[in-house]
Amino acid sequence: MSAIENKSENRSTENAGEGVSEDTRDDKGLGLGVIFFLVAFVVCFLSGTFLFPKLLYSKKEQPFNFDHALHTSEAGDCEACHYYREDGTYSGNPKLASCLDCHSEEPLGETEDEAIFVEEYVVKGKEIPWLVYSRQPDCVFFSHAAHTIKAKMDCVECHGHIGESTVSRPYEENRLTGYSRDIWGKNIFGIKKNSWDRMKMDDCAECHKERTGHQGYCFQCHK
Amino acid sequence: MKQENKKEHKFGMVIDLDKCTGCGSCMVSCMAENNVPFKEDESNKKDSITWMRVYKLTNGKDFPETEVVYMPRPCQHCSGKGGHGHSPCVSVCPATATDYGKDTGIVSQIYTRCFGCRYCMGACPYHARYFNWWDPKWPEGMENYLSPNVSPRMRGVVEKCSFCYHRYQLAREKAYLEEREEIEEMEYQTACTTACPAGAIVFGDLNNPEHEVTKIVKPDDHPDPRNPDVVGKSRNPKVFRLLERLGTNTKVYYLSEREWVRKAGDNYTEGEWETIKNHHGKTQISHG
Amino acid sequence: MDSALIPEGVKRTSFPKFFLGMAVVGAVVLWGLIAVVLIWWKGLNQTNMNDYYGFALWIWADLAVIAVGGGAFFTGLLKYIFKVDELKNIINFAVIIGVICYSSALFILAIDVGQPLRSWFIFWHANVHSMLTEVAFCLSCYFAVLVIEFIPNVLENRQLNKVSFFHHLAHNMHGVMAVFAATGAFLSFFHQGSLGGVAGVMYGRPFAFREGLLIWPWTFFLFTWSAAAFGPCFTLLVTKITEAVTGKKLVSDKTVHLLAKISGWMITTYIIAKIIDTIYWATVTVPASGFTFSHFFSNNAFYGYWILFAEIVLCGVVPGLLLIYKPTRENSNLRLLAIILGVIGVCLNRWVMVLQVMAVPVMSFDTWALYIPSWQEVATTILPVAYGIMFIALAYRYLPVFPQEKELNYPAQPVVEGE
Amino acid sequence: MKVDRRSFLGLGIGAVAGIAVSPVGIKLTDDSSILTQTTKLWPWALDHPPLDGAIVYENSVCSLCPGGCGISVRKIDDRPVKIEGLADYPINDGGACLHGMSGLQYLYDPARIKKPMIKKGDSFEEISWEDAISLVAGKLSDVRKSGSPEKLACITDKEHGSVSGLLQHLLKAFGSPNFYTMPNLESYLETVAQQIHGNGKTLSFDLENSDFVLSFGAGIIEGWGSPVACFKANATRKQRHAKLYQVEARLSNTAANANKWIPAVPGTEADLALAMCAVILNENLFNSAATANMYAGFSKFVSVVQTEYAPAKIAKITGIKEDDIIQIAREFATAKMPVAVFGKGKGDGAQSLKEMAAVHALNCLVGNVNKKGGVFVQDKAQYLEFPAVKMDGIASKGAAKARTGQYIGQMLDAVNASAEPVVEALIVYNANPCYSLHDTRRVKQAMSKIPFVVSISSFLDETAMEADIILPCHTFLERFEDVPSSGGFSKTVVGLTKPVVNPIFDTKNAGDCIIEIGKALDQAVAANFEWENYEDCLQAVTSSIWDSLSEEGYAVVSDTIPSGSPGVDVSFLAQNPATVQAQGDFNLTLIPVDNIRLLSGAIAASAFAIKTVSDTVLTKKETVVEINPLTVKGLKDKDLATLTTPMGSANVRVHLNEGIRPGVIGMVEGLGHTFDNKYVSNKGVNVNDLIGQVLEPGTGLDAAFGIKAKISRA
Repeated sequence: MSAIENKSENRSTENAGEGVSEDTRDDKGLGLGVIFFLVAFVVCFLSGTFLFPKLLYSKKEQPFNFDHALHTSEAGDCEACHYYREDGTYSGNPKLASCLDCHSEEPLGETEDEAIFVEEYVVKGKEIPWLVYSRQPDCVFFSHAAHTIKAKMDCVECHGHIGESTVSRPYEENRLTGYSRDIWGKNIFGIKKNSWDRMKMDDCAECHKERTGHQGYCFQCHK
Repeated sequence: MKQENKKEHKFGMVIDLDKCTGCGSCMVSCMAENNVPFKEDESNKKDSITWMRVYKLTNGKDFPETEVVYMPRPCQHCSGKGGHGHSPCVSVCPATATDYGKDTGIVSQIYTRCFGCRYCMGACPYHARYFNWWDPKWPEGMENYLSPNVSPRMRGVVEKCSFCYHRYQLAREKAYLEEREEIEEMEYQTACTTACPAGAIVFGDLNNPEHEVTKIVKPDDHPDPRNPDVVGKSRNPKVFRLLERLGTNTKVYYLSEREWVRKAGDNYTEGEWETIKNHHGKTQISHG
Repeated sequence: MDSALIPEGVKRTSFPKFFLGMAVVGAVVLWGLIAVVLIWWKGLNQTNMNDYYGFALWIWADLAVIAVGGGAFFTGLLKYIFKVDELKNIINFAVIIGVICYSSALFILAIDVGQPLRSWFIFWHANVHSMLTEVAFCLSCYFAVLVIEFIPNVLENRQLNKVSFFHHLAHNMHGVMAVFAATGAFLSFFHQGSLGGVAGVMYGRPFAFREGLLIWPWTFFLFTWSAAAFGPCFTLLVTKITEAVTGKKLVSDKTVHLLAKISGWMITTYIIAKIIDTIYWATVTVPASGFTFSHFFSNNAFYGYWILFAEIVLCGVVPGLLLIYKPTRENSNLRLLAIILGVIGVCLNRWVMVLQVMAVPVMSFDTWALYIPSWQEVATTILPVAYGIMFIALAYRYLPVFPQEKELNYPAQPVVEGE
Repeated sequence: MKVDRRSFLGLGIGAVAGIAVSPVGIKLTDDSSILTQTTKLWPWALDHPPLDGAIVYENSVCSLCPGGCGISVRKIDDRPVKIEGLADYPINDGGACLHGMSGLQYLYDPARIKKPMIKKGDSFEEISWEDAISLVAGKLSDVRKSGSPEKLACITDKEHGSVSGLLQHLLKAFGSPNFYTMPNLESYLETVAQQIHGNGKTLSFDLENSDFVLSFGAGIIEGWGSPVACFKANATRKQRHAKLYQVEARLSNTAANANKWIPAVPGTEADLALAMCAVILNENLFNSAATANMYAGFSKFVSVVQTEYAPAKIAKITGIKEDDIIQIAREFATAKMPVAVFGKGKGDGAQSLKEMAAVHALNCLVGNVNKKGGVFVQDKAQYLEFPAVKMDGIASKGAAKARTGQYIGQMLDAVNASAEPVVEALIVYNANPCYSLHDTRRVKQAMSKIPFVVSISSFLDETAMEADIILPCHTFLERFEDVPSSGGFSKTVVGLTKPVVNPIFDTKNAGDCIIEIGKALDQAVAANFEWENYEDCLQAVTSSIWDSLSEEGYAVVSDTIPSGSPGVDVSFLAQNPATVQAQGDFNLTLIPVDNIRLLSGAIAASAFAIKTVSDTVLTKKETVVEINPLTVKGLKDKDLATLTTPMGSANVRVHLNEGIRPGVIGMVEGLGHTFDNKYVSNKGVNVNDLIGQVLEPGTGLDAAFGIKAKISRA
């Protein structure tokens, strides 16, 4: 490569004078360049932070509004509806049959939501297609019993204060993955303040590491 | 709170080859339990996914001295050299799609993490790992029988026997609900074990002296003086493991009264078997 | 037609002739690409691989191209670190061969995985204990280094070099090339080694398994060493072929002899180590797991002692000796024989360490697993060869690859522009 | 403001840097990582992951084979996902065979018939149930009106059970004696019991207690009898120190698992058994109390056996050494609880009465009859109480006529032999004669000669394809049915099959099909079908055990050792009936091989079961035959060969195997199906295409144990 190196060296010495004049031009250009840099930086950073999540997630409304606060005051704690089956598995969202333990074709209230519930679901005998905020990917096995019974954790630790809510917030679906926004968390940077702000694997591992001394093995949560 | 992983299990099985009839119930039970797909031609056994495969071994003698034995082969759930969890397959996976659960001794396989490099298959001398060469497809409607407890796999990933880990999970769910510390021996049994009409498979926790499998195998937890890589060698002279000498430290043991069967479990140089065959674990236990 | 792009002071063949040649090779590339599309679209069932033979033809090709591409790092190491200045005459070409080999290797890895869209999980979810992770990291990094090493040569294209920015960039990059060469050598040491480690750590496969030093089995060191030894053979062989095709002398005998001599000594020392390794493995490692040496070479239709003899004696000892002995080294026919044997030898070694490993039965009741690749596998394995030819042809035509070309071919003549 | 190159550069770098420090990169990378793991994008995954729900278990009884195992069906909400053996069930106690466990595949089988179908030309067209039933009733009425009600025939799998009972009820009311069953172990046991112990008797074997089982080819772990019960009995042998000796020309799983393999020449089992009788008699090893019971033909039997079946002579015929014959006979006679078992393979193929009687003679001689670990002679299980049939004149006249043939084979032969239709209409239920009987061409020919064939079937199998009308019925997971244990199991247990899932297609219970046909016939017949539906009928006819059936899921009809020593009549053997020879004059003998992983009866093996079949049995689309390396020179393992018998020839692969007698070719049963299920059909050849029927002189049984054959490189 030395031949080329020699050639290059020759040329750079030839052009030495030109280089100086270029430098003087650079100053002005650089100033403008910095402004452009800053503008582009700010615009891109802001759109990446604020516009991007809007594009990434689509908002979906629940079939009708569900008042958790009202239900907990009437029916009792979370387990009244989100109970364990006899075999220890967790029942998840109640089926229509559970609702009918209290509800019937006679509306229990005068809200529009109660009307939808009765007309669309109770009368037609159709299950309510709730959109589950905390639904984990299909490959995940999650034992509620291990957490709330064995480890005596409170529902709030992972689910936050949803039990006190009076309105169902819109369900945000990730357009790419199809999963709920609650998994990554509301904060697009992935920063969490509360234990229930995020539900990703790293969050599980972090808590496990802290409380059991080990982040856990694959099969503990994957199937 | 640091209690979850306090108790270490070491799940394993012993298969009585004298009882095994080669009926194939274990294979089908496994396939039905674990959503194993099937395709039009499954006669090429080198691309046919059977987590549990039943091999047919012969003693190589001429008619009418020929003898045959059937050997069911699930994943051997190797605990690796010295029993430290470095199974041949686990340590080679570049993407951490498989690990060795030190709480159970079970080697996992995470299909969504696997990207199909097949290095683990090359590393496994038991051919216990299978690759999805084709899209798994079920005839119309048949996907209705798929179980939600085991993820169906997609094309291009490796799968293998999990010792029906989901059954362990379900057993634990019940124990949690009933606020029991431990699950009972019979609460967690693999699908092949419960299916075997001959009762040839015994499954349980090799760390629990009360479990039947431990009583039969009598594993010696000290390293084998002849080969320090080997731990958990059986003290039962009728029990052997496949390729034990490689130091894979499998947790699937085999039992046979027939010497030629026990010899077929491993490789021996000429004349070596005679010197090695009576060597069983550190402490010899007299056996009726 | 394209005369403005052709380096100053050298002649190149006419464009139509060049184009025709490229079209022929391009057809082979196209055939390979069709196979690639089939494999990506329909999956690896397009190959004849199976659960016994999970590594197949193209993984061998992958290892082989990386081994023969080892000329790039070793020549770079000698030139920039050990300051063997004579090698400046062949370093450009060595780098080009390296770029071809490593891009091919990465490409093969991309078609080999069952879930290509997840192949980046090797970085995203890396398992640092896996030799393959080490391979992937070092391979990608080293490929980046090779590209950086290649850039100055590209920028020296007659037209590009007119742009003063590129001109300066090329110049400055030359200045720091030693840093990259050192990085490249370091990375190469690891990925060549970890490719050896891939086989050597498989303790479930007694044919591949080797004891070693700390976490590295002996194959780790043998692979690095053999790549350094046989890589230059391949560089010399490709140079020879290019010279034959172009009908020009491109690298001076002095440079060739020097590289051949270094290669010869490397081969000889490597083969001694390999023989020791083989003897130790055959007499200590193998019997410890109950196998006999003959088990690996009998009872099947293909693998016999011949492959061992071919790899170690015919394609190892012989080329080594031919290249260290000055009269045979400087005899162009014998030297050519030696470098051909050497290239075959290292390819055979990679074959044995990948494909024979899969073929040998381990359980006493298992049988040999032999396999014949499908056309898709053959096409995708030939693809890099055709791609390499195109790459070299383009580089040779448009870049000043061989610094000595002018002085060796047009010593007294005035500069004539190519057509 | 002058925008130059540097400004652009600044803009570019700024944009990149802005994006880089924004969460876009990390978020998109993470999402891409998840995306590539989901099933969203790619054709290579399921559209939807299986839905989760509450796990529930429902118990039922498997009726895929006569075994009658209890099953536990695991469901996720309403969706069955797994079938397993039912713990504590008196037959199988938790174990299950591979066919039962693949049961869910039958629900969604591609060959299932989704609606009633009628044949139009060469294909089938869907019709409504109403039309189908009235059409069948119309055709049957025509037969009855013609004055020859006996020209309605019926083929089913077995004689027992209420659906079979309904068919017999229908025939009787209609006026036809032509009820036929496919060959099955239960009927063979009854035939032997009837021959030796008198009418209305049947046999069973106490395998779980016997300390010496001498099996003459009975595939105790090949699916013989009640398969899982046999597996269990065999598995406890090790603890009980009980022995199993297997007489069989090839090393079957049973022979491999046995303590001794006695590879007798196929077709000489009767000779071997009688030679052993000779040894026992010569050496006074028989039980004198037992021989005192032999009221007919005993002395003649003794002299025939001693003169014609001397061990030295039989050694030459059977290929078993004289010393071995004597030794085995002694071991058998001196064992505490010996039992000799007959019924080659699964026991539902061709059998010779001479062979079965000869084997049972061993039991009678050593006297282990109605004793623990021996053979039980008892009355046929009668738990069904059908109301007496009200027959009109036509019915009485027709029913009194002679049957068209003694067994199904002769009936089909009569159809083929006659120019006039001797059978005008045929109902087939739960039987696949076009596949399972020897010489299937003959069976299909007979089917095509019968003007009106009704198939009540869940699957469009070989026989359904020959039918004129198909009434699709529920699979065992969708229906009620009583399942009596059979096939030599020592207890008599009746299980209740219950629907565990709503019918997937527009199908009916077979019992309902029959009742509806009965109701639609003329009043004289219809008067016999007053049940509302099959469930109503089932409850009525099983009223004696219904409480137990509906509460426990099963009823044990008898589980004790029958008392008394039944009389023994050996006059049949005393006549020294001729031994059946294989048809043809080639040098080799082709024998069918029963494999537990395949099914050869009414139901074909499932996709899962086929998947487990070894590559030494099926390779791609070729059946692999077993032959000893000494049998044919020049044939190599895996060679493609042509196998020729007097019935035809087929291309097969060769598996050289030391586990088979030289001169014998073993070919598996259960392959070569031709219906529309690519996972199961068009694989290999049906061995019944290559073997012809050979009637045993005097008994009329198809006793073709094999056929002469030759094989050469293709």
